[in-house]
Amino acid sequence: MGLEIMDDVRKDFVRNMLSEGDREDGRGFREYREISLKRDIINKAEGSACVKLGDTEVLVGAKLEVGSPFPDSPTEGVLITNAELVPLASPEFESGPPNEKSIQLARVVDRGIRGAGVIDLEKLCIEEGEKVWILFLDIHVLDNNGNLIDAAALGAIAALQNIRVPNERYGLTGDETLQVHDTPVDVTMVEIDGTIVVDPTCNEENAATNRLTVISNADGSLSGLQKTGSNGMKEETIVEMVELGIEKAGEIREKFLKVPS
Amino acid sequence: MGLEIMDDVRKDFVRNMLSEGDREDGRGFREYREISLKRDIINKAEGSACVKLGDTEVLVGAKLEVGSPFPDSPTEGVLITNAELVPLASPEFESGPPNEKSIQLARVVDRGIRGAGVIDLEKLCIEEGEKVWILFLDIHVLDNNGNLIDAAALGAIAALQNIRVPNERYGLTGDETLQVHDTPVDVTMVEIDGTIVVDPTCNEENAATNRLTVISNADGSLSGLQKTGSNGMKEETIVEMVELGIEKAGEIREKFLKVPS
Amino acid sequence: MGLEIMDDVRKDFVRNMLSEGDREDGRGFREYREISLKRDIINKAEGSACVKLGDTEVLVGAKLEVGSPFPDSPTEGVLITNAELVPLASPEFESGPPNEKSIQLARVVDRGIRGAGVIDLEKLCIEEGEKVWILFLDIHVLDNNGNLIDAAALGAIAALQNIRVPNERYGLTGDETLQVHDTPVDVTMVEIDGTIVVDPTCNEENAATNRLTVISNADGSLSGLQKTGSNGMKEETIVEMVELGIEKAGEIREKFLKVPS
Amino acid sequence: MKKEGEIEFIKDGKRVDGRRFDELRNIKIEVGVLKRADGSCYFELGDNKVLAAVYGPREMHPRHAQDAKMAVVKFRYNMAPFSVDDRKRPGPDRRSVEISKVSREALDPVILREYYPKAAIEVYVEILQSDAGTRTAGINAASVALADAGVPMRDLVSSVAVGKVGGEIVLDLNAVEDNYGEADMPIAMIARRNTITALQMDGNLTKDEFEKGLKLAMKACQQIYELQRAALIGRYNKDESAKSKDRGT
Amino acid sequence: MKKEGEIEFIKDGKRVDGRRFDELRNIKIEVGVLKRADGSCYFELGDNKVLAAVYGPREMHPRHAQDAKMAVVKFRYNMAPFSVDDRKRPGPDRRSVEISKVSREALDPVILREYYPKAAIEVYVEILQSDAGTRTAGINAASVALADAGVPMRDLVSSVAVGKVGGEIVLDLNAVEDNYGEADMPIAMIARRNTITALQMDGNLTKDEFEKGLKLAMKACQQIYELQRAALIGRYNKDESAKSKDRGT
Amino acid sequence: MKKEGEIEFIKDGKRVDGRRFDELRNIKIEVGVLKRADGSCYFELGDNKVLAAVYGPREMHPRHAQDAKMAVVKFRYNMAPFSVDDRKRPGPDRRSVEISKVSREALDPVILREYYPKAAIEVYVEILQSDAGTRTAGINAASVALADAGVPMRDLVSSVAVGKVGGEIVLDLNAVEDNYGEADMPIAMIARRNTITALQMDGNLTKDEFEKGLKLAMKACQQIYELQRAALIGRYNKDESAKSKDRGT
Repeated sequence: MGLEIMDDVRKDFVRNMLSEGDREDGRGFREYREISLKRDIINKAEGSACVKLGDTEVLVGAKLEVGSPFPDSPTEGVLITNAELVPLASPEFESGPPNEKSIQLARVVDRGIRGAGVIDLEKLCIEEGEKVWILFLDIHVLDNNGNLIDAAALGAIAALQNIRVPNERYGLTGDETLQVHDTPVDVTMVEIDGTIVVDPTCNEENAATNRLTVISNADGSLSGLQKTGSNGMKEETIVEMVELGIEKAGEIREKFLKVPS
Repeated sequence: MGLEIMDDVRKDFVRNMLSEGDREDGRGFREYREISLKRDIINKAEGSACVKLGDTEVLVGAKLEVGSPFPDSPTEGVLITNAELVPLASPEFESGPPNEKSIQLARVVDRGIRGAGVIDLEKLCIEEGEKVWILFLDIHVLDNNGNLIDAAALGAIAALQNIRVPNERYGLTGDETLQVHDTPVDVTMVEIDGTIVVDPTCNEENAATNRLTVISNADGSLSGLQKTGSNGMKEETIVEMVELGIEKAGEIREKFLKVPS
Repeated sequence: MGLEIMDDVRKDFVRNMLSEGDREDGRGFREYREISLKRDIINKAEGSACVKLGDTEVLVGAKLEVGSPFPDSPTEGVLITNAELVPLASPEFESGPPNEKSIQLARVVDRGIRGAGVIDLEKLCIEEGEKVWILFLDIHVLDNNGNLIDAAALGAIAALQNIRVPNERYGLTGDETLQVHDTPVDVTMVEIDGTIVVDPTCNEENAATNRLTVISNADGSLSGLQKTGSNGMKEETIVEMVELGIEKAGEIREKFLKVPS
Repeated sequence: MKKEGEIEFIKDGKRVDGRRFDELRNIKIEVGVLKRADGSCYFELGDNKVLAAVYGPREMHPRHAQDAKMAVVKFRYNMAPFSVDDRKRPGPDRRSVEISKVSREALDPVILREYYPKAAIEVYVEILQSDAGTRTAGINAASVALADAGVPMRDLVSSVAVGKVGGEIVLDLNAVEDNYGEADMPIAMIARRNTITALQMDGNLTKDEFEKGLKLAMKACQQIYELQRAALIGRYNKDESAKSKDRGT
Repeated sequence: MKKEGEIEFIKDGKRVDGRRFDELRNIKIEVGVLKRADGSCYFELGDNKVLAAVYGPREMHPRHAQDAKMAVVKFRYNMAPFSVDDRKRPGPDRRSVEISKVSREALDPVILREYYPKAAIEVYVEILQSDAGTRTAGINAASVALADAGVPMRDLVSSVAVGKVGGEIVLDLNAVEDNYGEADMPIAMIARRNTITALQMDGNLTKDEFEKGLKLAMKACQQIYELQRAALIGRYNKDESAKSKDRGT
Repeated sequence: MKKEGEIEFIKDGKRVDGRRFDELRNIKIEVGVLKRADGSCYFELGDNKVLAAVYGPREMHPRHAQDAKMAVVKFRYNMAPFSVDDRKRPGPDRRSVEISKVSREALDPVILREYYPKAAIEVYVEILQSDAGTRTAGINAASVALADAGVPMRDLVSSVAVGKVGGEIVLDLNAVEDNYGEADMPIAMIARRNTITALQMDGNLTKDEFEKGLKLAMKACQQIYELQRAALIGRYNKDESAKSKDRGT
């Protein structure tokens, strides 16, 4: 009970600050926390990246294994995106099989990658119908202080960008870089009492009436959308968020993701 | 606690009516509820049937996939019968893996089909030791108002009767009808205070001291029996139920299952 | 609560007896309970043994199946050691998947076998990279009155010693005996208030501050160690236990395991 | 989304199944089709066949998941094994877990959850036959089943997908359009309030296409709302002898 | 049930293992063989080796599964991985779940469950070696173990299977007869009351064969009952020093 | 342990990575690296990268697992899927379950568990990159994280492995030495008390080699202890503005 009261207190705190034009960490409404991106930090992974979004920290590792294609796409490799919300990262996370939060996280990130055609799965085919590369993209959350999706998606693209395909380990010729064809960026915004703020903290997520993730590409098109939360949104708010999302994605892309030539 | 009392009240209600020669829905003791059987209603399934037994409704779908035979029967296809008691169908059903009720339902239906030699599994062999048809028979309960076994078993035979083997989808020649060699019918009876009634409702199942399912074939022979419930039965009662089961099965077969020529 | 008090009472009882130089069953501190070992008692198993250690009873069965080798050891068969703490064997055991107790039991026994090179896994290769023998060693605990590890490990070696490889069942030529190259023996000791006793009963295990299993081979070398329990130990105690473990292992080996020539 | 390639999605201004760009598939709604459930609805959308049942408000298990302030809505989207081309293994997979979450959140805004603190309102959707659009059909069915169960609601929720095929923004994708088209965007809304309660998109759309699609979907939700409403009215005008209201039996 | 074919089941009026049609396999019963269990029994039926243990009455977990009026009986039939030709993966499969249910219902009628409201009486059967008939051996063993545990019972339950092989109705099928015969029908009964507490059949039988088989099984249950009774009497006449009754240790 | 064979483990008195027999790999310790956890530590041991977090003391769930006399320590050792050469499937396997048990028992002796009856103290160790010795790195990290969380402790626990390669007893095996060496023996100890809290061994050692290895490991634990202590002192001397102590946020 005591905990529930604290929950309400924190929500009110966030709302009151916003109504006075302020956020709990002093940011502007459309300002991201400081972003830090480190690549290639796990030498056991074929590609990896660690993203800090303020105090939120997410590690993404990519592994490649040789396996069988799906029967209905014999000429394509397989991309499997997985997220683990390990209890190390938050007092609210529990050990156990994937739940709806970790599944949604993985699927939204995955959707952006597919929608933007980041990876040409046909390039991951080794032998039609027999052998293909299975690309595992594992999102490992280390510290959850809000907005996991944006951190995970940025880490995912960065990890994909530094993959070397380990052909030689599997007796194939010559390791090679994986080609990355686009750089989708996820931008998550919440609506709190009619105000839109980007890159929400945990407290802002809890206080939010709505949350929308907008995934957009280098050319400004969309490769994914996901609304979450138990409230309705107006058309105008959504359209505004989509515009804002595309704009912020451009800033992040510019700064952290070299556009593939 | 309130619920338990209601349970007792309902049991007493059923017993009192029976002692006066009556059933809650006005049927005779040896009378089935109205049966409706619709075939071929799911176009994604290779065979399907929907059975209504009064307000009980069960949907059965058959799917065929190409797979490997069991090592100890390299010349035989595989029949897998599965039942899902989805929570949509009853306030007592819960989400989750199969429990003893759904397993028993699937296994009793399966046993009748095997005992009667309904399917010649050797006919489902494509290439000895390598490729066979896996026939999945999925029992999907939609509304449980008692006597799921009889509804499911009738739906299973009807679904088998309209299977077309999708040879062409798997690059084999010519789709063909699956041959069905017998028409076992499950007849379930309960004993309530010494009275035998067929096709029990949920309330009758709960009030029953005993339940027996008698599975019999076109030639009047038995292809399965299953007693359930935590009370003992007399030999005479069982023998009487077996006779009655064979008789009722004949009536249902006559009306709903064209005897294979 | 009542149960917890009984727990304390029993611990005090054990401690008081030990402080007077006595054990609950009258044994000397370095004395095993009566050991009985029966071999080849399950004819469905390729090898089996039943060990009684006083009232503790463990059945070990070995099964051989043809399967695929691990990709990184294409010329080796596979040894899988598994333990089931079935609820039949103790009021404290529960149905369900392996827990940390059963996993530790299996892994400690397994480690001794591997460390001592009991089985030459290369001998279990049938066809390099394709077909090998999978050797399942299943520890089935029947009655837990303490010191399961020693009973299970003795049963495991005895079961391995009477394996016949069922070549003919798999169309290979001539059944043959599996060669067993060493006879590791597990000796478990506990420390209770500074006193070391071997082969602890359940009550002694519960009263113990520490437990150490010492696995040693025919040549007196060690092939495994495992400390369990939530207390620290002094170096001297460990060294003393290791010496004592080697000594007791020799006695058991002499009596129950014919040394391979 | 995937390989467009050879398929000729648009011919003479019509789609592969002959529909106009802004045309829904056939919809059939039956209310109160199940006896045991407190409310139920059978919904057909083209070749999709979907059944929804509602139980509750009733006691929430497990207790530690109760909400002291309002009812918890449980939503389970489940595909029958025979509802798809390749048999689906029973039990939840990642896709159905996500759809269940999105669908629950689509309905939450209209349910007067605060009337039933600590309770559970359980919504079960079974996909009996699938042909693209099952999640929208499920939300539509569930919304009607909630009303049939007498769960107090602010309004109905209506749902439909739009997408892009052959370069055109079209309404309510069928299976071919969904599998080989360029984008799919399901939405749910409270039609009478123009309030969007679910929005997902995958594939690729320009911002303008997105806005065009959103408007198209919102308009179609109004149509669906009218059908849902008509089905509920039909249900309560008809003689109810077929379905006894004493749920205790 | 399966392919009969070549096997010559009956030769000179005898079965493949030399038994008469109405002859049981060898039975060996030992009572109180386990120290930790409150009651236990080792049962051999031909090549079947079965162990049963009983715990309780004790507190029922989880609490919501308690019955306010009577004890709940839990029954777990489990095969050791090495008990069969091809290693059995540990853990319950569909077959063992069904056998556990049927076995529990076979024993329920004789246990005075109403003496222990809210309690659990737990019965564990381990199949150490299997050769057809394990469920009947398990019920026989469990019945004796319940008596050994001092659980109040109306009477013992005895169990056996009959079947059809080579056209004949025979008692207590062995593995060859079970695998390649035409029908298998396990029953359980309270022998002294001629009350049947379990009945299953699979394969194919005419009504007359069924009735003949039922009588054959019922007669054999009387024999088994006498052996169970003798084992229990032997147990309590013998000096019990070997098994201390203070279960607390 | 496995096939030694061709590898030349020792050359000119040095090991494959140039270390002396009694030389540790590089160690890097960072304290308080996570915001949400009550205490945390990042630990590098050669190429091993390990993160530990501590939560609690807080309420123990489920309740029936509470200990009325003292806090229960939960320990979960988990490998990230990308931490090893072949991707590790998420979720606990048998190896990680055993390591979690051994690690918990290594730490139990120093935690003043009796201060917090009924509570849980939760320790989570994530292996981000693995190169032999992860369990010892995890125990070292967890010990520091417990101190960082302010959990009352008698002292720190330090951990290291010794092993046998090329016939020599060496300290702190790397991956090649671990995979192809003759023995591996991880220990944990309360360095300042010379008290051993964890001890495992696999492979093959003579009694003398064991004793030599034990002494070598104990000595190295003293070194590690000094590094752990220095990291904790560094942490508390530094301006703590970077990590607000109000955990409620």
